[in-house]
Amino acid sequence: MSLLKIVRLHKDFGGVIAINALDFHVDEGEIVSVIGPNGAGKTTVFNLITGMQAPDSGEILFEGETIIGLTPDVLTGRGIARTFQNVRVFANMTVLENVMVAQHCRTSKGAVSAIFRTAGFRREEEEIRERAAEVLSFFGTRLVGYRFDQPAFMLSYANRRRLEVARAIATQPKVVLLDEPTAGMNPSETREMTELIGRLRDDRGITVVVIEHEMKVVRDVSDRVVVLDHGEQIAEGSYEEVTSDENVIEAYLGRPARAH
Amino acid sequence: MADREPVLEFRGVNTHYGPVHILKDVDLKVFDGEIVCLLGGNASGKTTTLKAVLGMVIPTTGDVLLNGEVCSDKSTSYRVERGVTMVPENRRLFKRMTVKENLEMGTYLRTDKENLADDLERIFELFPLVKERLGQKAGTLSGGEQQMVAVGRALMARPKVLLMDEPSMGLAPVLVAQNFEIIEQINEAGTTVFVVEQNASMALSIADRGYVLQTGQIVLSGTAEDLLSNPQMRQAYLGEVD
Amino acid sequence: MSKKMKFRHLGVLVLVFALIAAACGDDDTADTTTAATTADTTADTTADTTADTTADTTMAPMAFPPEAGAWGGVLIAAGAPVEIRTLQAISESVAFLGVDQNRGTELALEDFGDVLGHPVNLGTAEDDLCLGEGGASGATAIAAQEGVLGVIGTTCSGAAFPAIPIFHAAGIVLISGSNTNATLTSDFQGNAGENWMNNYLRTAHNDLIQGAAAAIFAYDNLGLRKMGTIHDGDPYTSGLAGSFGLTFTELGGEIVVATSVAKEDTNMVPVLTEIAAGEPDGIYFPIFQPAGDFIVQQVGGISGLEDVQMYGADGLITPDHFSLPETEGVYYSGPDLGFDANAGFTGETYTNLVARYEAAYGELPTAAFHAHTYDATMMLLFAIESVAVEGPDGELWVDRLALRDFLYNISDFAGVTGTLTCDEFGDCGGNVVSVILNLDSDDPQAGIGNVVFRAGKGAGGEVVILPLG
Amino acid sequence: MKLLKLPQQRKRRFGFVDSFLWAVRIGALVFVVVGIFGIPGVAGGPEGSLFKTLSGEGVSGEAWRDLFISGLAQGSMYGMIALGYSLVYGVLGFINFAHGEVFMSGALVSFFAADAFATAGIWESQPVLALGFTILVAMATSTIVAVLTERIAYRRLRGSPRLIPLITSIGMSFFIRYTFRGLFGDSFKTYPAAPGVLEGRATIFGVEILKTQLTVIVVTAVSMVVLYQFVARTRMGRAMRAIAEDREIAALMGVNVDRVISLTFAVGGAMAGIAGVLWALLFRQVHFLTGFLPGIKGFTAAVVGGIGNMAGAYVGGLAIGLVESVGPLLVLDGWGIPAVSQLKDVVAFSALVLVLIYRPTGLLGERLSVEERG
Amino acid sequence: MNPLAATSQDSVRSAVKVGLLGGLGYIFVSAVGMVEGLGEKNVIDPILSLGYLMLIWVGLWAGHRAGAGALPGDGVSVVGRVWLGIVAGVTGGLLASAFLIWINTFVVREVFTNISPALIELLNLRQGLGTGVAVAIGGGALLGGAGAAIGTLTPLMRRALTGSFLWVLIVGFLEVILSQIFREIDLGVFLAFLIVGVTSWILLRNFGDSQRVLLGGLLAAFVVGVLVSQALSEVNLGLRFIPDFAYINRVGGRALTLSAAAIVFLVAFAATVLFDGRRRAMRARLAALEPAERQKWAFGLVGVFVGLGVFLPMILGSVVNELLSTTGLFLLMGLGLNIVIGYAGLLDLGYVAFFAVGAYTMAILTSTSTARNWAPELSFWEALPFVVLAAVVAGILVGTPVIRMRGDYLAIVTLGFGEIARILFLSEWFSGVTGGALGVTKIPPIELGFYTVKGTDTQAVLYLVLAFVALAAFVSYRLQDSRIGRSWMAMREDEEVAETMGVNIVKAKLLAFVMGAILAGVGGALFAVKFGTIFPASFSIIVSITVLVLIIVGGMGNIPGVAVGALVMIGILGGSNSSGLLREFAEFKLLIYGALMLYMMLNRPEGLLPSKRLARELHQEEAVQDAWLQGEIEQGEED
Repeated sequence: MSLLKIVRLHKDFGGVIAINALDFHVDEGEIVSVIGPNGAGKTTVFNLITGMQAPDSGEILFEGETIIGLTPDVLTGRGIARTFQNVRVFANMTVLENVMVAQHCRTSKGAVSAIFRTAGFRREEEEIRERAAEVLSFFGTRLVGYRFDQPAFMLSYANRRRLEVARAIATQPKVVLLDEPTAGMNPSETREMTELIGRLRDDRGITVVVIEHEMKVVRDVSDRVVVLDHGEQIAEGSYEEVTSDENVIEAYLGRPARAH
Repeated sequence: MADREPVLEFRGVNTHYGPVHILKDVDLKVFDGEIVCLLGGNASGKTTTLKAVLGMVIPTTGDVLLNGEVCSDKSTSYRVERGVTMVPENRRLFKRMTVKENLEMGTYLRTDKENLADDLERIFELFPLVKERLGQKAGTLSGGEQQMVAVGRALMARPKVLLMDEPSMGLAPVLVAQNFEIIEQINEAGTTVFVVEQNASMALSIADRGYVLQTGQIVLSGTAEDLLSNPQMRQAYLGEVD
Repeated sequence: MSKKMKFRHLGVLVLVFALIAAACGDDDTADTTTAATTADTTADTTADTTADTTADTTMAPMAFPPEAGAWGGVLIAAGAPVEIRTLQAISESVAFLGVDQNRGTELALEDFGDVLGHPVNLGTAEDDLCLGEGGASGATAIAAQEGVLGVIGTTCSGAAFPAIPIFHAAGIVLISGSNTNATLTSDFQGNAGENWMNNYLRTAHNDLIQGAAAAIFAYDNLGLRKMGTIHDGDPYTSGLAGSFGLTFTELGGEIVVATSVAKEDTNMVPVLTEIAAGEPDGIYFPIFQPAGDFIVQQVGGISGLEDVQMYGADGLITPDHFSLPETEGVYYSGPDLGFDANAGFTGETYTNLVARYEAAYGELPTAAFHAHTYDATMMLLFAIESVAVEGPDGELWVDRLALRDFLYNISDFAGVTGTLTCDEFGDCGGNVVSVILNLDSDDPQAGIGNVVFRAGKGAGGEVVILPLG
Repeated sequence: MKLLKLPQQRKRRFGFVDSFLWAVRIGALVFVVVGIFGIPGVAGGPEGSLFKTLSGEGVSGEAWRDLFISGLAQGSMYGMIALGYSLVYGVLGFINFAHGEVFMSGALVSFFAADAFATAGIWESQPVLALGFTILVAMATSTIVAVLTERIAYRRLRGSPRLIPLITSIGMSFFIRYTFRGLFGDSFKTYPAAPGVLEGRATIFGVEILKTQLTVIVVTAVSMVVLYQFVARTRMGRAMRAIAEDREIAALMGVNVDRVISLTFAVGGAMAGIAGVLWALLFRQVHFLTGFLPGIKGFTAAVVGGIGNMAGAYVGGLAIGLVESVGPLLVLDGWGIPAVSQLKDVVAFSALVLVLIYRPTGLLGERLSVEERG
Repeated sequence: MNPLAATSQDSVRSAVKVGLLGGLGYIFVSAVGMVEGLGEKNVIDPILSLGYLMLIWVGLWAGHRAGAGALPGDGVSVVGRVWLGIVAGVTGGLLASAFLIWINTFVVREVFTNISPALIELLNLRQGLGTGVAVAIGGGALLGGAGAAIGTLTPLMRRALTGSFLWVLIVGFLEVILSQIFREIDLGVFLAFLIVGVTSWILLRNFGDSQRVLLGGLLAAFVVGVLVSQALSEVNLGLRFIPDFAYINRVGGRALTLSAAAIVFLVAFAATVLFDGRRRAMRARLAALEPAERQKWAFGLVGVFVGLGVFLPMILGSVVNELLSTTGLFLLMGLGLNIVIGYAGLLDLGYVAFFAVGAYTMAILTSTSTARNWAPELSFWEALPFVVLAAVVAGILVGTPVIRMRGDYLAIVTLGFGEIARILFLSEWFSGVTGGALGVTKIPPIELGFYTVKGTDTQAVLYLVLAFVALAAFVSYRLQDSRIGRSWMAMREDEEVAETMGVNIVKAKLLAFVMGAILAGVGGALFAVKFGTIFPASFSIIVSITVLVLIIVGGMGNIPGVAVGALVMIGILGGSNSSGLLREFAEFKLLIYGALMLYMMLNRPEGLLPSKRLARELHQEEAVQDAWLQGEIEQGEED
């Protein structure tokens, strides 16, 4: 059964069609790349899946149930997490706090227990802290130690991207949607991130959907590639299949020589 | 080449951001008719260099020269008037204005209103699609179209030097390719282009010469061919593992 | 004593230092300031004497000072001033009321002169802000100062509520020239008001009188049968409009619309239209400036209200308002101001007082209550003088309870506002209300003096109509 | 169908907030409709203001007309003030709370000009000249105050978190207000009555209108059209819009950002200055607190119309003016609520809340600056 | 030799500029009426009135700025700097003279009401225009020079000099309060203070490591202190000779005598010079401690301060107590608004509505006035749960419609709600319940069982208010550092992202509104009891703004910051509806308010006592620079 299934999804913005009769699915344990020209509706698909926008018609099924109309926080609770194209970490919160917040829907203690600092509350705080530290250690030494208490705005660009991924993982998702995780990274950082995406699935069993422009990354991580153009799916298949598809070359890749 | 006057020149430019020394003794020259690229990773000082060209950052020491004139502490508009303009990263059109108004914004400082129609024609020649979209709000255009308008807007200023900030950043391969084609076209039409880019292989494929910036210093420079074959370059910036 | 001597020596030493400091400043500054005020001489003497006499009191062996009453007493050293204070609304939009009253107090001080050879000190004027908060904090600040015998204030009844108990706890009497809220004293039927305390008195009238008298005039004299009323959300205007309505209805009239504006309102068309819908014969609007100005200015433009009789109240009895052409033909109820010929305690006539007011402050009185406050101050000073016991060395002893009792028993006290007699709940004012008619906006003073109706309090608390003049 | 769709509103499962908002929407609608028409046939229930008018006991037809027109006049001035908020918000992305004081400054200072004209008799003999000059004085004062405000306080705060300029503008508002109080005193300045030519009523399309109100409506409408043309057509106007969208890129086009932002404040100030004189013409009393409430209403109007949107400011101003003039009698009176005029601000602010619940970006939609888009 | 020769033209030019500004300052304080308005209040008798002080201040400031404005490269000497100060002073004096000549020649009072004959007299020193001009220029030069000279002193001397001068002013200014304190202080409190102070000093020195001993000892000392203070509360300490000596009583107000002023100055000066080194050493030693060690010390010190603080209201006298309890009420609101804005980032400008709801609920349920016989006459404690309930309902009613509104929309809508609430409380419509314009009177005092807290009993009210403030601060602290606090913070940073991280925005926002409403509501309830009467006028929009201002001036997001803000803006300056310590400035309060807000926002936007987070946020650039310098950012550029 598909973990995530999108059926005839449609969305327009004031007459401009963003997503048109889109069908695609993601199976459990897959890494799926979504590629397509700018403005093809890739990020919109993410927004629709995470409940940040509502589709005009169509259906999104997660673990076989419709999730249309659910709010993002509920969906996070169900196990969908994401990162953002333009890095949206909580800049004025510390690295650790960023990741601690992400466990909000996995924890439950309310105002009263917080005020009285009940035993349950203290235990839960301890757990949150430990889990946050654990998730951050996923990136080796890059985000640990003294960085825990550093505000996120002091991180370098690449580290902010990493923190965003860590934050997504900390929600304990079943599927994580990564929006251009390597944008703006240099070749070595890109390599590192590529490897990490693989480990997300292999070590943690998280299904991954990734939007990417860097074809090298797409090649290295994807089990399957979905190509969108003008809100429609124009091709789907393995990297090789897709990159040799005429439509894809026409709409996205351009002259083959350009795509490494 | 030495006898030619550079249209854009940095002479020992140092910039500081508070106590932080960003650009360190940067020297570079861009001659008329060239495509020159400035390569560097994140936070290498590329953006600061651009800001220094445009007068958004004033060098603490050293000079920025435009057409041989020292412009180090001149305002942005002064420099724009003297023929520098930029196509910003991510296009950044005025989305609520029409395409036409966007193009007109490019002529903000020009006084030779009589030539505007010709210039507009020139843009249409370059990008026939733009003509069709003239009355449309810029925000409604597709990514590729927006890129054309952004370049068109810059060209309307009749720049001597066109600065391109990260023309490949976050773009689909086909758009990246289109972008670099446009750059070549513009250059062929006589405009000097200064490309600031992280994607070294792409940039060097069209450039005449290149500089490599690393933590505020020029560490390599030379013709595109030289740079492409430089082993250090290949490893650090072209992403080749071996 | 030796300790004090030590201080003296030190004092001399540092005086040298201070003089050098002063010399560094401008010589002129120092000279002129001292020369211009007579304070320096008093200051010097008090500096020498205060410490001594205080020391004396603690060891005083015999009859002077006498034993203090339940509220304690105040010993005033020879030459030291008698301390009284003011607590009025002197900032923001109601400043014109409070400042006017403070001027009344200052003029009274001038007229009364020294109390048994002691000057009278007003200290820092406190601000009641026309709010409970201001009343409380001002009262606290005053009560904290030593030897304050009485306070003139407050401007607003709202400020008086929390202030009265504070003064009560300190044994200080509070006399207001402009509080009119009925619950502060009594209902005239022998029942104490809810907020009455026995340290409170006033020379202003009681709302019950004005509202009732104004209604009687409207019904009987003007022959109005259907009235609209407007207040502005202020407790004073709201209470007045309310008591007007009550009497007017009792008389057989009808309040067709009882409505209100906000103090900041400028566009009065909606409120006037609302009233016009009730087709009234007249509109009673006992509010303040500028809202009152806007109402008279805009009423002419409202269809249905062309012939309506406008009728304001004391908040608008100002030269400013009366100089608006639109106020011609408008009636105003208010405390009786027909006291031009009245002579106060010191024989000063009101006419003369106004002239001095204008000379001193560069403008005509900005409100009506300076006269009441003048009388209130006079009453207080007279009472202090009457109950004070003089000591052997020029000291004064004032028993607070005696002072209170004296004030509560004042009768037939000649004031510029008329003859004052305090009742058992502290209402001292003549409680004479008049209605005036403005006829000529070019001569606002004449308008203010044009009394067409007078009424006062009868023996049983009822309203009795008084002869004009 | 399309119209019913709420822009940018996410379609969600019907949660607490949705039920609440729908309850408010429906409740408000019922309240308004019943207030206007009453419940026919139900004796003792709300009568309905319209029904009352028809049965001859409520507000007369003429009175409705007067209310409507005075609301329009009041609203025109709100619109003029709203414009200053909207322009600044569009360009700098913060609420300039001191704008109410800019309005006040013009009204207050121009009093001295008007007073001088009145004393010299020019006010009556040359009303157009005198009025024109008075307006010029007001415009100049307000413009100077607005530009100085920007120069002294706001310029240094560009790019700081939004709360900072907001608080600064509140501080500025206090400072200007009490400086003016200190300089010119706290008495009410009574403007000379409108010159003879503006007395009484004129008839336009068969409707009688007080000439002063007509003047206000016409002058504001003309000013708005002129300003709109300026912003839409001229190079400077384009620069203003460009800065509103993306300050950095505008600078890149050679726009002198500082100068254009000053110009924006100047334009907003000038409009407020005109509004100040018109205000004085209608109400004739100005003092240092005059700016406070109109300032808040102006801002409300800007939001109701769609902040950052020039036409929206004007429309919002008219809407707020009308609602607070007509609303209390039209809706509340029908319910038999006493002293409805007292509640006109309640009606105005409730209208604001309702507009934002129905249309979260205001009547004509917002136009936000680059910071907003985040 | 021309001492200016060594200075560059730029320095001179900037000195002239500063001088002109100073001149404008002279004109400003004169024309807005400060000089005359404050002219009567003497601080030091007879040489210094507040009015002149304003002018002196302007001159010193200009000189100081001009001196400090000398370019570092100039190598300007002391003499050079003083000369620059004099240049500025003379320039300012010339401008001031022009003003003087103008107002002496023309009668401008018709327009500028505060340029009265009395002011002209004051400025001319009652000697005619010539003297006025001479003094303006001469005094300008003198003050300018002095101001610049102060700038050339060593920091210690400068601090000592200005500090001592400030002390003289403070002592002169606080005549009423200080007199009352000295007059009324009783032996019991004095001893209690002594006992707690000395005991805690000994404890901290010797048993700093053992929290248990420390706590036990402090508690014991505290209990003994309370017993002693109660036992000896009737015995006056007999310090009244101090105010009798220090102040001179003259018609127009009491002022500091010259000799007392000199003593205060000398003592303060000596104290600064003598103890400055020690204080610094202490601070350095504290800073050098291990974090755990420092925490212990901090713990101990907090204990001491609390212990001493408990006795403070017994000493401070009614005026300060009254001010502090008003401050406390605003602080309660501030803490609530701090949750709403500081933590959750919801810009609420109608916050006073909740305060009003609390006050009215308490008033209506408890009032014994006959005007409302229909209402129950509950006690404070019985009514308090209803106050909380009403606040919760109000929080939800206001919170829900605005859940989906962004920053400034939220601001105007909440502002609207605030006005709606006030007008409804005022309206005829609801006057049956709320009393309309006539308010609610006769709200009874609070029965504690063993004591009745009357509104007039400032000391008891203060204790009560402080207890509630402590509770509110405690709740705030606990919430801030919890899952909920973090979710608020995340929401403040980026609402959308917070939602995708699993934060339920609706719940989080409503909770913030409700918590804020409860704190304000309880504040309102105390307000009602304290004054015994309430009127709608107390709940105007300006209160909302005052609270907003105090948390921002104090330091948003930081509880001690909010407290400092409340102290400065309410306690010292006085709020919109209350007078502060500086009562003499009442007329210019809001002008000063405005100026202070401008100054703060332009120069110290993070507030007086900022939270680390906010300070970081506002000084991000500097933080990033530091990070770069420390190699924290790998390749480190700001882009």
